[in-house]
Amino acid sequence: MSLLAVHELAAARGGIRAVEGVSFTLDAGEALILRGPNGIGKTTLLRCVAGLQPAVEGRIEMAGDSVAYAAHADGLKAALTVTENLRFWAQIFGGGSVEQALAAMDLTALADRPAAALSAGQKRRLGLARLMVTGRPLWVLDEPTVSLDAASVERFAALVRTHLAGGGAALMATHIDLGLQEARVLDLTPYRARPGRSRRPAGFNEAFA
Amino acid sequence: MSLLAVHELAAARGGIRAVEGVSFTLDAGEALILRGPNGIGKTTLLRCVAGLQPAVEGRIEMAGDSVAYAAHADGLKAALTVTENLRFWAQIFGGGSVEQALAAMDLTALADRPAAALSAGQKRRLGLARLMVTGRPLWVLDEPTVSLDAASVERFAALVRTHLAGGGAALMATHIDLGLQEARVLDLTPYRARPGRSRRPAGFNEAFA
Amino acid sequence: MSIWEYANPVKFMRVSGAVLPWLVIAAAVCTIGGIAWGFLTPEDYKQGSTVKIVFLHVPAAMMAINIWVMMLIASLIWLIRRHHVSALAAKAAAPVGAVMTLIALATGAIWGQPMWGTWWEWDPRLTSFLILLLFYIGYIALWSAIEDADSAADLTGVLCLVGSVFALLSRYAVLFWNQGLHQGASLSVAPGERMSEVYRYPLYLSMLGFLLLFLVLVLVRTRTEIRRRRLAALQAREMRA
Amino acid sequence: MIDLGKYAGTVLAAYGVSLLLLVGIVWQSWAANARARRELEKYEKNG
Amino acid sequence: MIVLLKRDLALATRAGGGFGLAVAFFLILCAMVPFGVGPETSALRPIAPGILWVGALLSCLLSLDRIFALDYEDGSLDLLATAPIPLEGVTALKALAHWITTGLPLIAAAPVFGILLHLPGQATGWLIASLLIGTPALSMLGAFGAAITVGLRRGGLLLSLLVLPLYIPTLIFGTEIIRRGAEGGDPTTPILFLAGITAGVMALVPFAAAAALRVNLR
Amino acid sequence: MIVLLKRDLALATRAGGGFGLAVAFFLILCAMVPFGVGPETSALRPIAPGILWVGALLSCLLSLDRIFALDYEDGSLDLLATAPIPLEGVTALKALAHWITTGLPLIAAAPVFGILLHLPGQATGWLIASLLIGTPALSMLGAFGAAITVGLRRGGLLLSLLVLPLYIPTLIFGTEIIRRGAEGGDPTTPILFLAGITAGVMALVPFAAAAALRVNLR
Ligand code: HEM
Ligand SMILES: Nc1ncnc2c1ncn2[C@@H]1O[C@H](COP(=O)(O)OP(=O)(O)OP(=O)(O)O)[C@@H](O)[C@H]1O
Ligand SMILES: Nc1ncnc2c1ncn2[C@@H]1O[C@H](COP(=O)(O)OP(=O)(O)OP(=O)(O)O)[C@@H](O)[C@H]1O
Ligand SMILES: [Mg+2]
Ligand SMILES: [Mg+2]
Repeated sequence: MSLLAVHELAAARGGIRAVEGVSFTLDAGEALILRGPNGIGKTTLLRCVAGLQPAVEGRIEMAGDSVAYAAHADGLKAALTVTENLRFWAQIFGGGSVEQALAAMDLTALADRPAAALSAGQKRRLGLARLMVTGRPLWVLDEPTVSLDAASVERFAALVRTHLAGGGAALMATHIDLGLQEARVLDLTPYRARPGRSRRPAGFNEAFA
Repeated sequence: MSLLAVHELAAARGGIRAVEGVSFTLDAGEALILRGPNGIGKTTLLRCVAGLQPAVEGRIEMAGDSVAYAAHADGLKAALTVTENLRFWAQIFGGGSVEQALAAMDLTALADRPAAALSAGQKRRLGLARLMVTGRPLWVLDEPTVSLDAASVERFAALVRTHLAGGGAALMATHIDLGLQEARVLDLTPYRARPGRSRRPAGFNEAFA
Repeated sequence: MSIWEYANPVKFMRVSGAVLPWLVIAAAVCTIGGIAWGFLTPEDYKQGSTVKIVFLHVPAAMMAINIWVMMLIASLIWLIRRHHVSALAAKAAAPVGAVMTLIALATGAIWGQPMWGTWWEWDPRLTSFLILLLFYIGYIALWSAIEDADSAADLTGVLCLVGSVFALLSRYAVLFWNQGLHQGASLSVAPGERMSEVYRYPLYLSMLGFLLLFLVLVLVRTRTEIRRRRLAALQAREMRA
Repeated sequence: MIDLGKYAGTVLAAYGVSLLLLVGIVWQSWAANARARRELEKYEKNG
Repeated sequence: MIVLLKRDLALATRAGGGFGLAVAFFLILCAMVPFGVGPETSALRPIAPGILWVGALLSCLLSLDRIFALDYEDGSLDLLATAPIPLEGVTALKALAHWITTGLPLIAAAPVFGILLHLPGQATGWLIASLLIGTPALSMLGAFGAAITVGLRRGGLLLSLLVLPLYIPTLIFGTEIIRRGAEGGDPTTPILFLAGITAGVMALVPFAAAAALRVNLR
Repeated sequence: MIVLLKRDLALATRAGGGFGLAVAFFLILCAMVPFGVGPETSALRPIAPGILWVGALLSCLLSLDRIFALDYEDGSLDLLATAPIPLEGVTALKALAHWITTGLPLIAAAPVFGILLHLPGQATGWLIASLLIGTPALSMLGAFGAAITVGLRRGGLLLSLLVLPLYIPTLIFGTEIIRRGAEGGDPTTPILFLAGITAGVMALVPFAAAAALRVNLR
C-alpha cells in the first residue's frame, strides 16, 4: 500500500483555490518534488497534506499520524539549547534518538548552545534534525534547503536517502536543486485553478467572485 | 564634486564590525553595485551611508539630505491606496510628481487600489516608485529587485538610467543581475573585518571578545 | 594613569580580582559586626526593643537611594564616554538596589506595626520608596528584555535618566498629595544628631558594612556580566566566521 | 539569650526578613559568578 | 504531554520569558489606585477586594498574548497541530502553564498588596481562596481570546476587549466571596458559583479555543 | 510635517486602525469597577475621580504600542528617519496623533462614564479640565516608552511597566484637581503643577524618545 494517495485535490488560500485536480501517490521509499512558479500553491498543497488546512475538494488517503511537517519557521525556541529543543520534539512525538539526529546534521558540537546563538543555516539544520526524532514515515518539507550552504545540502540529501531506505517517503516543494536525482518531480503549473463558478466555493472570495 | 565619498569606512552590526577599510566615491551619473556573500555586511554598509547607523571608523562625505533609502520593507500602509501612499512620501520629502512616478513603474492602473490588495511584486514596484517622489539625488537601494519579474526588472533599470542621466547617483546591494551593465561593481569580500583587538571597539561584542 | 583605564575589561578584571578578597573580608566584618552589635544594643525607653530595627532599616534606606544615584552616574558615563564596563556596572547594581529598597520597605512595614499600629501607611517617605522600587523593577526588566547588548545599554541608560527626573518629581508630587497625613514626627523619634552614642556607633558601623557589601556585590556582579558578555562575544564571532 | 521584651516577634521578623534578603542576593551573585566563570572556562578550553 | 507544560514553564522562567512582569504590573496597579482615590484607610479598605480582583484580572490580561503568539510566530504551533496530541489538550496545557506562571505568582503576591490597600486581615484568606478558585478560569478564557486573535498583529487591545466581558461573572463572584468573608457572612454560595464557572470553563472552553486555533492555522 | 499627522489620523480611523478600542476598554473598566467594589453610590462617589483617571490612563496605555510598532515593522520608520524632518518632530507628532485618536475620545467619554460612577455634577468640569491638561503628557511619555520597546516582540507588558511609574505625578495632580474642585476648594496649585509637568514633558521628552528610536533603528 502507498503511504500517501492524493485524488483530484483542490487546495485554497485566502478564500480562492490555488491548485485543483492534483493527483499522485507516494509509496514507501519514494520522494516526490513539487515545482512551479511563485504563488502557484505549493505551500498550500503541503499544508493540506499535513492536515493543517482542509482540502476544498478531493481526497487525501494516508494512515493517521504519519506526517512530519517542516516549513520555513522551524519551531525553535531561542532560549532553549539545541539539545533541549530537539528533546522536546522527540518527547512530543515519542520518536527517535536525539544524539543520532544531532550527529546526522553535524550539530553535536553545538549541542549546548542556545538556539538564539545559531546562525540561520545552523538553525535550519536543527529544524531538519527535528524530522528524525519524530519517527514519522512521511516527511512533508517546504523549501527545506533555504539558507543552507552546499555541504549542508549534501548532508540533507543523505538524510533523506537514509529515511527513504528505511521505508519512509518524502514530499518536498522547492525552487532549487536538492541533490536528489532519484526523486520524481511534479510540476504544479498545469493544475493552476481556473476561475469560474464552482459548485462549492472555497471561501468568501470565491463565493462572491 | 562627487555626490558621495566614503573613506576607510568600518561598519558594525550586533556589536562586531562586519566590513572595514571600505573606500569609494560616487559621482553624479554613476551607479555602484555592492556584491558579496550573505552576511558580509552590505545591508550594514548601506544603512551607514543612509545615516541610519553611525560609522565605527572612517568618514562619509556627502551633502546633507541627499539620500533616498529603500530596503526590503517598503514602508507601505496596507490601509492606504497606492496614490495616497505615494503622495504621503512626496509631501514628506517635498519632492516630485506622483503621477510621473506611477507611470514610470506602470502603476497607474492600480492607483486607487489599497496597498493591501497588491501582490508582492506590485508592492515592490510601489516601493521603487517612492524613490522618484523623494527628489533626492543619491539612491541607496538594498536588493531592489527582490520578487520582481523580468519585465519589472527592465523597468527598474530604465528608472535608474533616467535618474543617472538627470545627474543622480545610485548605490545598490544585490545578489542578482540588475540589468545595469554600465554600473561599477564593488565586491566587499576583501573588506571582511578581521577579528582582533581594536583600539576603539565597535560595541559590546568587540569590547569583550 | 587615568581613572578611565579601569573601563578596560581586562584591567578591570585584574584589579577587581585583586581587591575583592580584602573587600569581602572588610564587608563581612563590618556588616556582621554592625548588625550583631545593633542587635545587642539595650532597649530604648520609648520604642522598646524595636529600636534595634534601625540598624537594618536606615543603612538599607540610605543604600537604596545611593545605589540609584550610582546607577545614574554609571549610565551617564556610558552614554557620554562609551565605557562598556560602566554600563555593565549599572546593570549589576540594579538588583542590589532593589533588594536594599525591599529591606527598607520590609523593616519599615514590620516596624510600623507596633509603632503606628499599621503595616502600611501612605506616608510620603514610604510611598516614595515604593515608587523607587517600581523604577528599579522597570530598569531591571528592560535590561533583561533586550537581546542586543549595545541597544540594551543605551536604552536602559536613557530610561535611567528620564526615570531619575520622574522619581524626583514623584517625590514632590507625593509630598503634595499626602501632606495632611505626614508622619514626620513619629518617623524621627531618634534623629541622627540627637541619637545617643549607644545607638550611633553601631549604626555607623552597620552603614559602613552595607556600603562595603554593596561594593563587593557590584564588583562580583560586574565580573559576572563581563564573563557573560565575553562568552556571548566569542560565540558571536565564531558564528560570523 | 538577650530579652527582646514584648516586641520580640517584631524585631526577629525584621532581622529575619532582612538577613534572608541579604543572604539571597549574596548567594545569587556568587552562584551566577561561579557559573559564568565555569562556562567561560569551558568554552575557552574547547576552542 | 507533560513535556509541553515543562517546556512552557522553562521558557517563561528563562531570560526574556517575562516571568514576574505580571506581578510587577499588579504591584504598580495597586500602588496607583491610592494615588487616584486618596491615601485614607477609610477610602481604601472598602474598595480593596474589588481593586485587588480587578488588578489581578488586568495583570492576567496583559500577559495573555504570549500564550499562543510566540508559538505561532516561530512555527511551533504548526508542528504541535500535527503532533500526536489533541489540540484541545495543547490549549488546556498552555492555559495551565499561563496560570502557573501568572496566576500563581499573582495569588502569592496578593496578600502583600492587600496590606498596601488596607485589606482587613481576616479577608486575606478569602482573597487567596477566591483567587485560587477563580484565576484558572481567567487563564482558560484568556487562552480562548488569545487563540482567536493569534493571527493579528498588535491585537492586544482587541484581545482585552474580547476577553474582559467574559471575565465579568468570575469577577462578581470572586469579590463577593471576599466581601462576605470579610463581613463575617457565609461565602458558600459565591464559592460554589465561582467553582462552577471554573469547572465549566475548564471543561468546555478548550474545545472552542482549539477550534479557533485551527481556523487561524489554516 | 502636518502631512504625517494627517496620515496617522487617517490610518487610525480606517478599518483595522483600532480607533475607538480605547474608549471601549475605558467603558468596560468603568463598568467592571462597580462589580468589584459594589454598586452603592456611597461607595462609588468618593472613588470616582480616581477610577476615571486610572481608567483613562490604562486605556491610554494599552494603545501605546501602536505608536511606533506598526511603522517600525513595515519600514516606514527607517524612511522617516532619513526624511528631511527631525526625528524629534516625528515623535512629538506621533504622540500628538495618539492623543487626538485616544486622549480626546477618552475625554469626551469621561463625563458619561462619570455618571456611571456617580461622579458629583460639579466635578465633571474639573474632570474634563484635568484630563485636557494631563493627557497630552500621558501620550508623550507613552511615546517615549513605545520608542524604547519598539524593537521587542510582545513588549506590551514591559511597556506598561516602564511607563506607569512615569505617570504617577500626572495622576496625582490630575485627581487632586478634581477632588479639590468637587469639594469647592481651590485647584489652582495642582492645575499649575499639572500644566508645568505637561509643558516640561512636551518640551524635553521628544528628545529622549528620538534618541531611543535612533538606538532601535541602528
Ligand atoms: C515601609 C516603611 C518605611 C520606609 C520606606 C522608610 C524609609 C526611611 C528612609 C528613606 C529613611 C531615611 C534614611 C536616610 O536618609 O538615611 C528612614 C529613616 C528612619 N526611619 Fe523609616 N521608613 C519606613 C518605616 C519606618 C517606621 C515604621 C519607623 C518607626 C516608627 C521608621 C523609623 C525610622 C527612623 C528612626 C529613621 C532614622 C532617622 C531619620 O532619618 O529620621 N521608619 N526611613
Ligand atoms: N495569507 C494569505 N492570504 C491570502 N492569499 C494568500 C495568502 N498567502 C498566500 N496567498 C496566495 O495564495 C496563493 C498560493 O500561495 P502559496 O504560498 O501556496 O504559493 P507557493 O507555491 O508556495 O509560492 P512560493 O513559491 O512563493 O512559496 C498565492 O497566489 C498567494 O498570493
Ligand atoms: N540583528 C542582528 N544582530 C546581530 N548580528 C546581526 C544582526 N543582523 C545581522 N547581523 C550580522 O551582521 C552581519 C552583516 O549583516 P548584513 O545584513 O549587513 O549582511 P548582508 O551582506 O546584507 O547579507 P545578505 O546578503 O544576506 O543581505 C552578518 O554577519 C549578520 O550575521
Ligand atoms: Mg511556498
Ligand atoms: Mg542584506
